Amino acid sequence: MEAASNKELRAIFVSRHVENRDYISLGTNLPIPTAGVLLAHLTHAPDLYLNVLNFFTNLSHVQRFEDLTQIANPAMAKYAENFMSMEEQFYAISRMDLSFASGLQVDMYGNQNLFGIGTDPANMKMRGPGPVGTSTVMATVKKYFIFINEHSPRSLVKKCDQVSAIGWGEGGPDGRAKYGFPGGGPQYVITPRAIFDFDEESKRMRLKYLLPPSTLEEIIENTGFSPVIPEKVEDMPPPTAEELQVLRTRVDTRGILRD
Amino acid sequence: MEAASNKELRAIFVSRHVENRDYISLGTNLPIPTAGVLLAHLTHAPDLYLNVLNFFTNLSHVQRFEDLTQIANPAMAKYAENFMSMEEQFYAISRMDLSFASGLQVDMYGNQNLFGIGTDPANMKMRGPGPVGTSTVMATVKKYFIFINEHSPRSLVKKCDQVSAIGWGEGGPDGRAKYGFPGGGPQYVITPRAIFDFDEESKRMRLKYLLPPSTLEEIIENTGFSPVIPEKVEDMPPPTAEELQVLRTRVDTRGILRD
Amino acid sequence: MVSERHSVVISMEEAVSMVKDGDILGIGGFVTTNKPMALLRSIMKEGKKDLALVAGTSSIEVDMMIALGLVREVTSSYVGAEALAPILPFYSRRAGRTFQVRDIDQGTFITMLRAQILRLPFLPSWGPVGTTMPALNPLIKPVADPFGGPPLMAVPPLAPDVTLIHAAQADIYGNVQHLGAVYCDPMLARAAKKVIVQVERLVSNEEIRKNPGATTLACKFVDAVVVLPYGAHPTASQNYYSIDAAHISSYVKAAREFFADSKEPLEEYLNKYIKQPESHIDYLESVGLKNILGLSLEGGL
Amino acid sequence: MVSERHSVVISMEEAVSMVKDGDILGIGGFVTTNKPMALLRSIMKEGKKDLALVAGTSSIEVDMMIALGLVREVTSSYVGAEALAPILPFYSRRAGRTFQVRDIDQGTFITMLRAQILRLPFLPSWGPVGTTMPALNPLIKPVADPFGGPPLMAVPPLAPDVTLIHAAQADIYGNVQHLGAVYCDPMLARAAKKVIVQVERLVSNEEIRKNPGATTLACKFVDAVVVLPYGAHPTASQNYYSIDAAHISSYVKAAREFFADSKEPLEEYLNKYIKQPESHIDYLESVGLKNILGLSLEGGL
Repeated sequence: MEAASNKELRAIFVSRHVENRDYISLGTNLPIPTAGVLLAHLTHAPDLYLNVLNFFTNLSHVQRFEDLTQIANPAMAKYAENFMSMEEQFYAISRMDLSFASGLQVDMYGNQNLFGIGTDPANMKMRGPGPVGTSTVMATVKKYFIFINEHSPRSLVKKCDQVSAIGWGEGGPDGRAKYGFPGGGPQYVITPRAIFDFDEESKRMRLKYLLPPSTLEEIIENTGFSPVIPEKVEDMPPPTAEELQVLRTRVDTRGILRD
Repeated sequence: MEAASNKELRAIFVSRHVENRDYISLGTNLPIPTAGVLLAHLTHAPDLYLNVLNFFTNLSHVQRFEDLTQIANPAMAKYAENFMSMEEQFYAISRMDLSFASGLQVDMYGNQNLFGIGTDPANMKMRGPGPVGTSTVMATVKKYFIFINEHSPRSLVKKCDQVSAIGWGEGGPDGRAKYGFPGGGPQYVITPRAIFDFDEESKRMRLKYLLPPSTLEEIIENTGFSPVIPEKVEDMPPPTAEELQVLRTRVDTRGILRD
Repeated sequence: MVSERHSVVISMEEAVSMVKDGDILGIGGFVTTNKPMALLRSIMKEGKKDLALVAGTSSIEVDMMIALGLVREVTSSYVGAEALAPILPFYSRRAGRTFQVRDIDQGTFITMLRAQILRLPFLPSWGPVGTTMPALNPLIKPVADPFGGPPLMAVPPLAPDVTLIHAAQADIYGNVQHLGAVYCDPMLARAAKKVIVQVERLVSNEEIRKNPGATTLACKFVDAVVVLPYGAHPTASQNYYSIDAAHISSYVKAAREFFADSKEPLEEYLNKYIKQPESHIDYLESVGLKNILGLSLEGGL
Repeated sequence: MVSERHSVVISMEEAVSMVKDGDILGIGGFVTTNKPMALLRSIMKEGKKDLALVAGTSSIEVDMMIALGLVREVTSSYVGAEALAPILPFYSRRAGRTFQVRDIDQGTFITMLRAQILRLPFLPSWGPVGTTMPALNPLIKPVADPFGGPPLMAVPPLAPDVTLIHAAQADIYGNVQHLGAVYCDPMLARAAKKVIVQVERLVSNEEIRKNPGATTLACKFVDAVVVLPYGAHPTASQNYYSIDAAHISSYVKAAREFFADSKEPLEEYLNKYIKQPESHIDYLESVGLKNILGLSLEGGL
C-alpha cells in the first residue's frame, strides 16, 4: 500500500487518541480531524457520540462516507438521533471528551487568537471571523487538540495579539488552575510540520513528532518561539494496514487527504 | 337567573382583570382563578396564551369544559400547541402577564409563606409543601393575585413566620424597588370574605370589596392585622348576564362554584 | 475488526446496584406524573440508606422513603400530592428532625442544576431575594451585581450521583423520548454523574431517528435503560396511563394513621407493595391487572 | 359576544415597518443556514440605518448590511462563510472603523440572552476568563465568586428590539416549527421585545397540534409571521433547500473586488438583488427558478 501522506498521518494521530464512548463535536471546515474521528468510529470506537452542526448522531453504521468535506451539512439530519439547540450544545460541553481548536495565532502555551491581528483593540490590522464557541468550550471541555493549517512564525507566535481562548495561560503547572477552569486544557498542537504536546512543568509546547518531510531545523525556523525540543524526537508509530485501509476505502473515499 | 355565589363572584373578578393576549399560567388545585381565566377566555380574551402544567395552549375553541377540577391533567396534551420543559417555563415568566399565588400565611404587605409554621428554621411546628416556583415567579412576573381559601387571623398575619415569596416586602412605595425585582408585584388579595388591593403609599392591604355574606366587622375580626379601610367600601359591580351564563353553561358546567 | 455499538439496557438488579448508600439521588418527573417508581421501590426494598434526595417537585415517593428511614436530606421545591394531599405526613413532620431540608424554589433549583451543567461555581437567582430562604438553606449566599444594582442571591452547583427518570420509550443505546412534557428531566440528567432511565417500552434506533426532534435525552446523557412497563404506577405516565388516585390515597391515609391511632396500615402498605414483591411484575400483580388497565388517559376537561 | 382568536400573519411591508432606525436587530439562524434573508433584503432596500446587529453566528447578511452602511454595532461570535469565505471583506476591514464590534464568544452570547430572558442584571460566564475579550468588549466585568473561588467574568442582559427568524412552518397564530435544528432562535426570540418569523409555508393549527413537541416557538413569543417561501435564499433552509454556494461566492467575490480593483461588481450585485426587486417574488425571479429549484437537500456525506 502507498505510504501514508502527511495529512493521513495527522488524521491517524487523531484517531488513536479517540476512545470508545467519547463525545466529540466535529467542527466545520476541519477535514483532517473529522477524518481522524470517523476512522476511530469505524475501527475501535463504535459508541462515539458525535455532534455535527446541531445534530447529535452515531455513524458507526455508515459503510462509506462519500464526501468528507460535506459532513457538516444539513443533510446529516437523516442520521440524527437528536437535534440540539445552541443552548443544549453548550449544556453538553461538560460531558464532551474532545474538541478541536484553531487560531489565526497560537502562542507557546497554546492560547489562541481568533479575534484579529493587532494589539490595539480600537485599531486592529485585520479582524478574524471571531471565536465562535471556542472561548467557553476550551475553558470547559475535558481535553482539546489545536489544529492549524499553517506552521509559520506568523501563526505560531510568542504572544498572541489578542487571546480568544486560553490554553495554558502564562504557563507553569497551575497555568489553568488559577482561573478555576473546569476543562483539562490543550493536549496537542497539530500542524502540517509537526505534532507538539506540552511540557508537564512549563506547559510550553514541546515537539513530539516531526511529520514528513519536515526536519528539526525547519521546525525551529518556522516557529515564532522556542519550543521545548526533547533530546530524542521519536517517530510517530507508523499507520497499521487496517488504519490505512479503513481511512482510504470508507472515510476519505475521495482521497482529499492524499492531495 | 340565580344570583352569583361567593365563589362565582371571585371568578368573575378575576375574569375582568384578564386582558386579551395575556399569557397566564393556570395552577393546579385552584378552581376559582381557573374558572375566572377561562371565563375571560370564552368572552373577551380569545387570544389568551395558557400554560397548563407543562402544556402551552389556547382553549378558545372549547365549547364546554366538562370538569374544571381536571384542567391540570395530562389529558390536556390533546389541546397542546407546545410542550414546555420546566426550564422553558421559567424562561417564559418574563412574558407572563398574570400569575396566582397562595400561602399558609400572607402578611399585610402581601408577602407569602409556603415554607412552614414556626420562626425557628431548625424546629418548625409544621412544614408546608414548599414554594414550588413562587419565589422566582413572584419576583419576576408582571403582576399577580394572591388567592387564599381561608380568611382568618391564622392565614392573614402581621408578619409571616417564614417568607417564601415577596409581595411588597416591608411596605412603602419602594417596597419592591429596593430589591431590584423586575416583576410588578401583587395587585389583589382574594379571600372568601373580601377582595383587597394595596394602598399606593404604604403598600398595605386595603379593603376593596366585601364579598357576601361578610360584613366589615367580620373582616376586621378575622384579619390578623389592621388592613387599610377606605372611608367608603364600594360593592363589586354585579355580574352581567353574559358572564353568569358563560360561566355556568360553558366553564363551570358541574356547578362546583355554586356549592 | 469493527466492534458493534453497545446496548445500555440492563436489569433492575444491575440498575439498583448503581445506587450506593449515601448517594445524592436525582428523581425526575413532576409531582404525581412520570415518577421512576419501579426503580425507587427496588431501592427501598434493598434499603439503600443515607440518601440525599434531589426532587424538584415531588410527592409520595419522597414521603415513603422518609417513612422507611432512608433519607438524610431533601432538596425540593414541593412535597405534596395537590388535591389528594396538600401536605404529606412524613415530610411535614420529620423535616429538620430525621432529615435536613435544603429549602429552595423551583426557579432556584433549576439554577443550581444549570450551574452544575455549565460547571460554574455559582449562578445568581431572583428566587431567594428578600425571602427567608437563605436563613433556611445555608447554601445560598448574597452576590454583588458588578453592574451596580442591588445584590442578588447566588446558589452553588448541584450534582446528583445518580438520577432516575421515567420516560415513554428509548432505544437500546439510550436515546430517550418522553412523548410529552419533560419537566426537569433533561437538566437532572445533564447535571448527574450517572443516569438511569426506566421506560414503558423499548423501540428501535430507526424509530428514534424517524423523529430526532422528539429525543429528549440523547444517549450521551443516559448510562442505563431498564424496561419497566407501568413502572410509574401509582403516578401517571404521560401518553400511557393516568394516576392511580385510589392507590395514592391509600398510602396517604396509612401514613396519616401512623401519626394518629395506628402504625399497622402503613406497615401493611409497605409490606404489600415494597417489601414482599420479588420483582416489578410481582408488584403489578399485587396491584392487580384490572386496576392497572383501568387507568385510562381519556376524560378530563 | 365571543371574538375570534387573531391571526398574526402580516405583509412584508408591515413587517419592515416594525423595524426602526437605530434598532437592536436580532438575526436568527446559523452562519449560512436559516437566515431571514428576505426580511433583511427588505430592510436593506428600505435603508433602515444605525442598526445594532445581534447575530451569534453570522455570515454574508451582516457583511452586506455593513457594505450598505446601515450598521453601527455588531454583536457576534462569528462572521464568515466557512469554506466559502473564512473571512468576510466588509466585516473584517470596517470593524472598529464604521461600526463597533461587541466581541463575544457563542457561550457568552447565550449567557447575555439568558440574563435578559430571566431578567437578571448579570450572569457569569467562563468564556471571557483569561482572554482579552473584556478589553475588547467593555460590557464584560469581573464578578467575585461568593463561594470563594477565583473571580469569573459577568455579562449584562442583551435585548434585541426586534428579532428576525426564518423557520419551516407556522400557523396563523404564530406557533412556529423549525422541523430541524433551532440554533439560537428560541433564545433570540425570548430575549427580544418583538419577534418576526418568516416561514416557508403556513400550516393549520391542527397540523401544529398534531405534534406539539415540534413547536419551537410558542405563539406568545411571536408577534408576526410573514409567509416567504425560499426566503432564506441564498442561505439554506432546513428541510427545504441547501445553500446556494455559487450565489454566496458571487457576493464574496464582488465584496473582495470592492477592496481591490473595482467597486462595480458589488454595485451590480446590490442593484440586482437588493435595490431593484420590488418584492420577494421579484428577487426570486432575478435569481431564476432553475437555480432555486436546483438546491436539493440530497447528497452530501
